[in-house]
Amino acid sequence: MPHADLLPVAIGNYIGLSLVIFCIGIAGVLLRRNPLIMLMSIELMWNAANLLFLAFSRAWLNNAGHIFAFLVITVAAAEAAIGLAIVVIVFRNAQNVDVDEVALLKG
Amino acid sequence: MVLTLILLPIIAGGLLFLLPASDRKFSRTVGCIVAAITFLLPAFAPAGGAFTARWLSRPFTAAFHFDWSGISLWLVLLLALCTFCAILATNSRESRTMIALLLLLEGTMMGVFCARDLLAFALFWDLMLIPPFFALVGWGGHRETAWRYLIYNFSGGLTLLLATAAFGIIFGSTDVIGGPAHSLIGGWAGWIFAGFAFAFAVKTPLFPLHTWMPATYADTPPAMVSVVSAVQSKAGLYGFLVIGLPFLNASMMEYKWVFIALSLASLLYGAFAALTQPDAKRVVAYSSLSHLGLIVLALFSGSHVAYEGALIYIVAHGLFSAALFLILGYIEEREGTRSLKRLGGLGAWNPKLAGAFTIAALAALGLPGLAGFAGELVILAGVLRNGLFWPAMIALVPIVLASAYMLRLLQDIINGPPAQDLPERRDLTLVEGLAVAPLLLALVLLGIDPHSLTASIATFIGGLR
Amino acid sequence: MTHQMGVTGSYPLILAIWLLPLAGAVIAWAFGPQLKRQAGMVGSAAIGLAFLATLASWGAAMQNAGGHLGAQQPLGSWLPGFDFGLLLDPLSLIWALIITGVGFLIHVYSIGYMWTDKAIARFFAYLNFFVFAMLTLVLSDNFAGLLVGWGLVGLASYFLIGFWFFKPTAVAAARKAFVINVVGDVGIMFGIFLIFWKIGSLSFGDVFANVHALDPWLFWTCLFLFIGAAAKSAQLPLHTWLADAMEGPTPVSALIHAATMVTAGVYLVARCAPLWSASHDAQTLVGTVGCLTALAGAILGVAQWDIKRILAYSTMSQIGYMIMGVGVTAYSAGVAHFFTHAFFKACLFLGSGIIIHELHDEQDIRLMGGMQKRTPVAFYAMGASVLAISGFPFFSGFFSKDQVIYGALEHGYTWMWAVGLLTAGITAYYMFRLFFVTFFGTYRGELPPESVGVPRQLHDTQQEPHGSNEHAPSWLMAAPVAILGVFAVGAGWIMMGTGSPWARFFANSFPHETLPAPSVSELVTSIIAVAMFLIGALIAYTRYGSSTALANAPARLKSETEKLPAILVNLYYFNELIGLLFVKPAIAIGQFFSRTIDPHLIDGAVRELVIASRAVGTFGRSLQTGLLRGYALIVVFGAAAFAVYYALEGAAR
Amino acid sequence: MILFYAMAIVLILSAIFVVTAAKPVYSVVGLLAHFAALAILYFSLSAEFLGVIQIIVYSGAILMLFLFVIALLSSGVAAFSEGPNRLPKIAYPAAGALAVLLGFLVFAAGKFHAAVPAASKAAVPPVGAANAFGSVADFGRALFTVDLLPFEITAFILMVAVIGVILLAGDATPYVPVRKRQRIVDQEMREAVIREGRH
Amino acid sequence: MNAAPLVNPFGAIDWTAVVPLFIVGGVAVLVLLADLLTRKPNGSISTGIGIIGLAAAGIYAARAVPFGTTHNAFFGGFMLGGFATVMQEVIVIAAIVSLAIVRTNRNPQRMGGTVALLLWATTGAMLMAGAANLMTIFLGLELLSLALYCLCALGDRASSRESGLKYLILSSTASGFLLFGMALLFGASGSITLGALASPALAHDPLYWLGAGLFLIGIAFKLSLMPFHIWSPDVYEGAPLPVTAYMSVVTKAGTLAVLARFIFAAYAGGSADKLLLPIYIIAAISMIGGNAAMLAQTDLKRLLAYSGIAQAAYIVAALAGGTALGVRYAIYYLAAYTFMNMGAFAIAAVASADGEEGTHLTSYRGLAYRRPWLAAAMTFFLLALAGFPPTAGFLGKILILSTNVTAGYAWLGAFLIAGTAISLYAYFKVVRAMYERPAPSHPAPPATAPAMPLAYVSITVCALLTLIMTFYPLTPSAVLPLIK
Repeated sequence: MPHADLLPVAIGNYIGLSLVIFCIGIAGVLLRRNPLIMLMSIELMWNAANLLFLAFSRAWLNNAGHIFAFLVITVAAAEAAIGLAIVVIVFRNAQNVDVDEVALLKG
Repeated sequence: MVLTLILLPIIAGGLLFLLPASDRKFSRTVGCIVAAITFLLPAFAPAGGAFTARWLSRPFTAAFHFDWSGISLWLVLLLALCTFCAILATNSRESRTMIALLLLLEGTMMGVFCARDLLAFALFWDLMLIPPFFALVGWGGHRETAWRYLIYNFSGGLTLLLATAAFGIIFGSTDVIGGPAHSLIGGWAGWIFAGFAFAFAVKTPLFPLHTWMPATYADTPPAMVSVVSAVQSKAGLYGFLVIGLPFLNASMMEYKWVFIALSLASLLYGAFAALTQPDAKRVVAYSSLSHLGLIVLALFSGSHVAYEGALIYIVAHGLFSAALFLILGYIEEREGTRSLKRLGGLGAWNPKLAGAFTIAALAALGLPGLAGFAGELVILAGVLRNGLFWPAMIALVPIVLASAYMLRLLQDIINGPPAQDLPERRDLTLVEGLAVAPLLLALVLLGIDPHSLTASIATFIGGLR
Repeated sequence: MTHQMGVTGSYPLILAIWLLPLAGAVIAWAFGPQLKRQAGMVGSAAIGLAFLATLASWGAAMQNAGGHLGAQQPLGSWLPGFDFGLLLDPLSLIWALIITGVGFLIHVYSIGYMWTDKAIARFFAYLNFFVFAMLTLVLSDNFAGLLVGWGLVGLASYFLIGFWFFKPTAVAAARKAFVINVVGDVGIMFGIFLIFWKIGSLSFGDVFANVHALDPWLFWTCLFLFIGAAAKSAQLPLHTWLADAMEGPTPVSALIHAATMVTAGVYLVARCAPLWSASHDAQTLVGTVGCLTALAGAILGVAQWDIKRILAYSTMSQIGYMIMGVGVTAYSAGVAHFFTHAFFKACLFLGSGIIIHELHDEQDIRLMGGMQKRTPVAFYAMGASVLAISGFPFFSGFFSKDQVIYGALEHGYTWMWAVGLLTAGITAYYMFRLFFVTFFGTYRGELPPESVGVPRQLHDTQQEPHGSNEHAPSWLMAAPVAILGVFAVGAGWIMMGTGSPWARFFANSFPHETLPAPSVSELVTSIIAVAMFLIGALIAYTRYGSSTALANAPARLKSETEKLPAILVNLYYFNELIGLLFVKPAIAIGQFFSRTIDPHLIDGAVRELVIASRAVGTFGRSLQTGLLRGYALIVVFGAAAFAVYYALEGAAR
Repeated sequence: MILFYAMAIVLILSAIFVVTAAKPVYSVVGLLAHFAALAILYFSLSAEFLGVIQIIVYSGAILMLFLFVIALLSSGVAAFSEGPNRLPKIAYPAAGALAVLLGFLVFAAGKFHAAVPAASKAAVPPVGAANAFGSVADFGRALFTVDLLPFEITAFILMVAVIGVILLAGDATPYVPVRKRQRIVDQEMREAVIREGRH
Repeated sequence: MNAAPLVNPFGAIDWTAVVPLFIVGGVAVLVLLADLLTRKPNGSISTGIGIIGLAAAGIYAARAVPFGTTHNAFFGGFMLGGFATVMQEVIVIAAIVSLAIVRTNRNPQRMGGTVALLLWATTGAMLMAGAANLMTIFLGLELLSLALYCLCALGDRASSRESGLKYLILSSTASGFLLFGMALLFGASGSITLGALASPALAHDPLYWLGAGLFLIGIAFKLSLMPFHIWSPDVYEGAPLPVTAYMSVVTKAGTLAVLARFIFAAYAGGSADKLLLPIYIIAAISMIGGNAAMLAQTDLKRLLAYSGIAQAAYIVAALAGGTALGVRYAIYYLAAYTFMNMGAFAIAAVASADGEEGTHLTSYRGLAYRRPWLAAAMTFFLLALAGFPPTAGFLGKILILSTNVTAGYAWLGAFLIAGTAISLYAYFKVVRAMYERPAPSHPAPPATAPAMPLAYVSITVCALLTLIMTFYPLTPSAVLPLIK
């Protein structure tokens, strides 16, 4: 494996860790009905990817992963802003902040 | 010149939509003139004049290549004649729309019959489905039928498309119709053949792909169905003739027993089913299934004599089925029903109608001296001559049945005591008579002397080997 | 002998013979409304001219240049092997003479018979068309042309049987006749295919010169050709249409269903003599069928009451003789019987037509009686014809029938000889029965029909519909009957003796065989035949003609009607059998196809496809719950599937 | 190494907390912990700049945004509670799918050890140096040369965020409560189906 | 790579390659400024500027790079030449038509921002068209998506916001997969360029396979191939009509460009047939499922959403096998799809009554009698989508089929055939509705025809091009010289 000595632990650990976090994020999207928590779960997923980028970046000694992670953070910020704005306008007057209430479009 | 044949009807048909929907006379005049032009042009210049324009150079060569010489000539003439008669016979509330659709149908089908390129062939093949579809939707809203017609035939069109693409890839060019014969062999040939054959079998139709046909023929307005049954159904047979025989001969011979079996099934199935139909148009529809099965049998027999008979019968069937449907249209228009149980005794008051009907029905049942007989005789003689003893034997049964169901049709309508609850109507008008007269005349003439037909296919057959 | 047919070159007069009737038909059809009764003149004239042209062609037909017999006129070709042409040789000449000659007389008669019918022009158009078709049949020099004529006479017969198309019984009879005849056409067609397959040409000359190329299909060819002959000539088991065909006007029955068309089968077998001579099996088959038909028809004739039906079954029986004759290769005998039969049977029909006319369309002989006085012309002419058909010595039928019966013996078919003689007796019986019941005694038409055993309903439907009571000049009908009566008496004289004109006429037409002399001589045969005639006539006389019988005729007829065996009344149940074996199954199959297979099996399968696609659509729709988490779940499911694939595939490397 | 495992435990636990927390505010707190732990891991991977950014941008900006929205939505008349669960059974299939997903992902990843070829160890700059791998300078050079275009594009992305949020927030039309609206829609659909004649 | 020498960093950057992107992005700012400066907000000005800017960018893009030469900018991050330019043109044209069918009088005060967002989305899509490394792919995708979330949610109706929310959450989740996949690909290859993925060594790396799988999930989601299509019907229905039209083409075009590049890289690396098999399978599923799902739809936008699912799958089928001709025909079909689909949407925009987006099929009943030409044009476009001649859809299908045969993916061709057969029914459902006489009891919706000259122009142009492309196959090499 590349530069095993450069990493605190074997790269497989990073992959496993990020995979677990990634799946927890998916579980959040799947199971929670609060759109804010869904958005946060998505952040978890993206961050899991970021962690992986950085780990590989270190392993390959290629800072492209850093740049990538940086851009992901930027995009995540923009996405969170827009997402929260949409959540606000959808649920501003709603009784419950609950995505199950939002089902006009179907079929 | 050949483009005139295709574009003139299409443009004229399109322009007719600019007229007010209530117009009758002007659109009929225009329609007749256009159809007459498309008839006279090839009639007076049978050598044709090719038109070629490049289309694709990759992934295979394709061109807009059209010509009407050879076998095409007969189908072109048949089409123009049937269209002319159908337009002349059109006399409904919405004549303008019907005539426009008829012209569109003619133009698109001219494209099919004149195409020398498979891709152009496939293009017009799909296109010719649309006018009947609209005729079905627009007249009395036969939705289910319209769907069935479209779905079945379009499925065929799609496999045709796939097969054309494969053919083009394998062969390198689709500009082949009418060119030197070259039988495809190898693993792909079977699939390509399957694609073409499915399309042609649906269109013809061949058992068991025929179920769209009775309903379509019954529900389509008479003028339209006369062209559809007379000419459109020949597109599949024409395809077998000009595409199958020269280019997929190996596969055709490989699967010949499948198709012979299917054609015999069609022959018997159509004949038996026609025996019991209560609806006059359905009788003719099922009889078409039976008759066209005979042509398929001829095309798969491998016998050159049978091919000659097939061309005779293609034209003959076109003529008599067009005439039958037009006449049944007249009858339905007069009496308001097509039920054989209700109709009866029309002959007493409508001798001209009865006479025309009789000739057409007799041609359909293969009366010697009319064109249908010539086709049947030559086909079966050729089939047996190629050693297909049992197929020829079985194919004789439907001939007997044909006389039974055609006479049933004929007699139940024009003979017997006049139905009391139906109104007595006038006999055929001059225009109505003129609309069927050319068809009947052609039936008699071709029945007496089909030699010009066989001469033209003889050159085609000569090119096969 | 060589089998070259026709002297090479063209003989345009045949065209005149052939086309004159067609011209008459077209004129009568096209100008019918204008011509009205004059159509009858036009039609008769056309046939008369054709007859004259035929007579004028006698020499050409008899010419024999180097084995080429008769005159020929080529007509054109469809494609190689299908070449058309006309041929006038002795065989076709004799047919053409009968067709045009007897045809002419019947045409003239018809003018009177159809005098009051509105559609008289149409009638003559059809009649002329029939003559044209029949001439096509007999003049063609090839099988394809013969088949064309074969079909066209069937058509003409169909038209004429169904002439009164508003009568449902006539319509049904016409359809039946046509369909059964198509069965025959198809048989001939298949025979033609076999010939075309093996020989590659359809002209008589080519075929007869290469008979042995047909092996081993020779018998089959003959069989299929004979199916056509049997259908057209009402041989067992395809005979059922002939009696029904009596629904047509009486002259039609005379011309088509007695004199000419129904004998086309005889013509066909005679024409194909080289084929039959080469196939012993075919001889046996055809001889047997003819013989049985002769017997069966005669027996049915015994049990009929309708005057035309009696004659119809008689026709069937007589044609059975002819077929038997040509079948056992006694060609000239069979043809001879055709020749004489044409006269006496036409005469019988026309005579009965006079009676029917006189009685305003009554056809049941139980309601006749005493017609001797009312229709003397019919009485004498029919009397002569009855004697002729029964084989009274030196009347025409005597000669020809004896020739046929003796011919069977001569060719080794002793049982046919016996049956033929028996049938001759039965013939005498039923013909005299007809004769006595019709002409003798007192008129029973005023009696209530039930009193003579006529069921009421049956009686009403069997009338010929004529318009008014206006009558044509009586000679129009009487003269042809009288002429035919004369021929019925004398036509047989040309067949007398071994070197007769008849024998010389056909000297070159048929294959010759030298046969061992049979154990029973011709003279003995004749004597037995005359004896049979006497027995039959005597029985008929005691039952119907004697004064005791005539005294209480109505009661006798009634009791006899009731005592008739059911098998005869029901015509051996042939109609029922055909219905059971063919018609009902065909209709059942047709209904099964169009009501079960089409909508449920094929369309059902397609509909299942449509339903399946819709179900896919609806399933997709049901997944679209609108709930975000549900959507996410589906995406994750997809992702999981992807992950499985890629993990396994990736790990496998 | 201990650091990694410790942080891994923190990360997983905090992630589970984020997902399972009863209230979104708790989730935010969990997420904060998650991001902090991540930042620590980033440092250990010699990505100092990213670690800092993670704290500043994520924890500082994005999570604050979440908190604002939580405050906004739960203030006023609207109760911050959840309605009826319309997919009550989703947990089982979701768990199944997740298990499959995770299981196979880990399964494949587990094969990774032997698969990747060893890269050269040469030219590894010392960690912590000004120009070292993961340093701001290293990062910046790459950002303005090789990855300049992505960097430029982020400008558009941020602009989209700004303009989009302004436009969205400016939309004052109220959202019709779902259930009431649903009835109307259902009614319309029914009528439409009747008019269509059921096809 | 970390020690890349700093020699003339801007030399390999080549700004000319991205000028079209920046024109579009810049014009968006211009639109905002113009919107700010005009006293009374007027949507026409915004759309006008937007269209002009897009046209300029389109023309520049066509002229900038000679066709056929591969132009590598930003250190392999952005590629021009090849199909990228054509994809950009398609995107620009779709954006222009989308702007042309915006109902400018509906929400004048928000029009400037909306147009700007649409232009930025276009920038993102154009970036995707040329993106050659994972980073640009991701950014292009996110720029496009973020703008679209806003655009969707900006509709007048409640359902618009819902669609925005659904789109955002699902798409972000999918982006998570994409991102994770990219991380794994990066981990496997040590590089973020797609070119590095072409290494044959990678074919044996499970990490590469896993990364490719997750990456393709993201791609499939954006292409809305089944079962990752689940978002698109709802979003298409909820979004404002012009945005739906825009999404239906631009998202697919951009994503297809990425997919094409990925496929080429994969085929260069070997074992791509197995690597991409799932994509082909879900393309096949989409051909059947998408078309079948159309049968059950009663809303035109939903119907066209499903249609788009199937159509995208056709294009994927063209790419199968990674042949050069395949890409050519994928582009041909994409262009054809653009014209027919945009034409259909333009008609929907024109036909819908004022104030209400009448996209339910019932509102099309009897259209042929109210607006015959419009109905005829709609029929034409639907026929084209169904692959009827004489339309580009017909020729496109032929070309795809022949590609499938050549590339050894005839089974995809068979699915295409089956799917098309099903689709016919659905398309003709609309046609039939238009040609049915409206029931007298159900009065026709008021035929208000707001002045939308640009929309009519679009319809005409789309129809003409759809027709002409049948007879004169517009391949890039045939068209681009015309612009120069």
